[in-house]
Amino acid sequence: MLTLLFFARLRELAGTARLEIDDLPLPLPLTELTTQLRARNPVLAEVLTVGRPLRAALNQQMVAHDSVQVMVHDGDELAFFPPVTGG
Amino acid sequence: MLTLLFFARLRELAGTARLEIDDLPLPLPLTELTTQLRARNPVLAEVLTVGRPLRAALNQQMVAHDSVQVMVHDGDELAFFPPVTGG
Amino acid sequence: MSALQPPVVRVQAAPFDPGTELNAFAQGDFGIGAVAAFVGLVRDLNLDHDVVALHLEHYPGMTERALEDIAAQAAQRWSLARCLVIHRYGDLLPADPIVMVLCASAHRGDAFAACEFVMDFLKTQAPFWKRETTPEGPRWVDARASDDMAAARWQAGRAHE
Amino acid sequence: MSALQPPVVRVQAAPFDPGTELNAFAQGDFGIGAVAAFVGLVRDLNLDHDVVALHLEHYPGMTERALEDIAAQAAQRWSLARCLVIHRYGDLLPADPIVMVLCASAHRGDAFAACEFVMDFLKTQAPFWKRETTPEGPRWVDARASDDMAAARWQAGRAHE
Repeated sequence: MLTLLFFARLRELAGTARLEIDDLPLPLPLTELTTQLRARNPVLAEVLTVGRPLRAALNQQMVAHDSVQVMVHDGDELAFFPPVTGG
Repeated sequence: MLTLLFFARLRELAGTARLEIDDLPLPLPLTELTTQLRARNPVLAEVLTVGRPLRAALNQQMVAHDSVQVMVHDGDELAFFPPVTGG
Repeated sequence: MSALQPPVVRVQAAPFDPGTELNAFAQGDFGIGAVAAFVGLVRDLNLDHDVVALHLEHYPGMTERALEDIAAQAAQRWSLARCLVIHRYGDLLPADPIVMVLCASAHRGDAFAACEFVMDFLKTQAPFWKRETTPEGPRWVDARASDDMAAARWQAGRAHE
Repeated sequence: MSALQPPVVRVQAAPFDPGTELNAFAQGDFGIGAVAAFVGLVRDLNLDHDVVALHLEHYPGMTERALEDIAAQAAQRWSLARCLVIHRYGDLLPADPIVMVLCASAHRGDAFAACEFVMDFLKTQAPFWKRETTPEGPRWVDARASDDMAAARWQAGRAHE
């Protein structure tokens, strides 16, 4: 199972803070996973629109969301959010 | 009249914080004035020893004590002190 | 040189008092000669409109990890006796302190550099998102390119060292 | 952007409370988003020996002028809403605050740079001299070459801008 988290504007667009998905063929490279999520339904297609300023964290560590080297495994927690604006 | 002030270690060496001198042919360039002060007596020769790390302020503004462009006039306040160590 | 205490990170909804934190920070270590501090405050202006309140969303768990990681990097890069990072989340009002970073060292250069380093990476790495309440309604604050540039210059290794 | 208040300089024998100064500093201006602060403390160690007390001699009159001039330069070079410099003279004990510099701005880059600039020039331009009391007797503190270098890099125009 993969846990998806959304924050800030992406949480509002997704209509939820959390999605659990258990029918993906994990492990997958993050780029491939994102592509499959976009194809999954119009809401995720909108949330993960290509060109949107997007940040991702895998198991609470920032990762380059367009990296082919980042692998997502079963049991992982994957978060998508806009560029951060704290401080 | 010229007012000379000494601070910190230089004040201790001079044995005084303040000297008033009224027999110098002012105005003089600071370098020439310092040379004349050295020749004046052994105490000032020691306080203003060549090679000692020395700082000077003319009328409460830092000046390069070895500059030929700094002119000392009658009525000025001239201070000699070691490099500062505040903060 | 003072012994390094592990960096301390506090992420909290409750207000904090910058003056109290500053005064408590260096106590008990007579080898500390320099404390650099930064306090970030809620501004009432952002891009021309009046901000009446601010909501700060965060990513519980990751926030603490990200800040601890940034503080640990600072402690590795500079000679620090102590390092403290406090960051609020939730609802805030104009002039409320949002963030405070404190770095103590024997000498000021290390304290200044570490404090600015922590702030620059916090701005681009710590998962917080500001939503302003304005007379025209709520509005998510956009990230600023200048924050990315501020963080990037530490990698280039030119400034502050 | 907030209106600039003229820099304030206080040279005093009396102790001051850094926390109280920090909390009072930004009050009343809701456009201030960033406060950078520096506190210099008396250390008990300097070049291997124990310092039990410190006497800080200064040049009354010139001290205020030098600090005002440094703060004015900072206010000219960066966008500051407020700037405050407090410096003690006379007798101090280890852990006593000697100096505090506070710079407020809309954005943190200006606040940090101005605060460090003021400290770097204060260290080489403000007429103070430290005499430590140690178990072996009193000792004048020597100036450090690193302070001259810290001030010089602002002229080279490379760091912090």
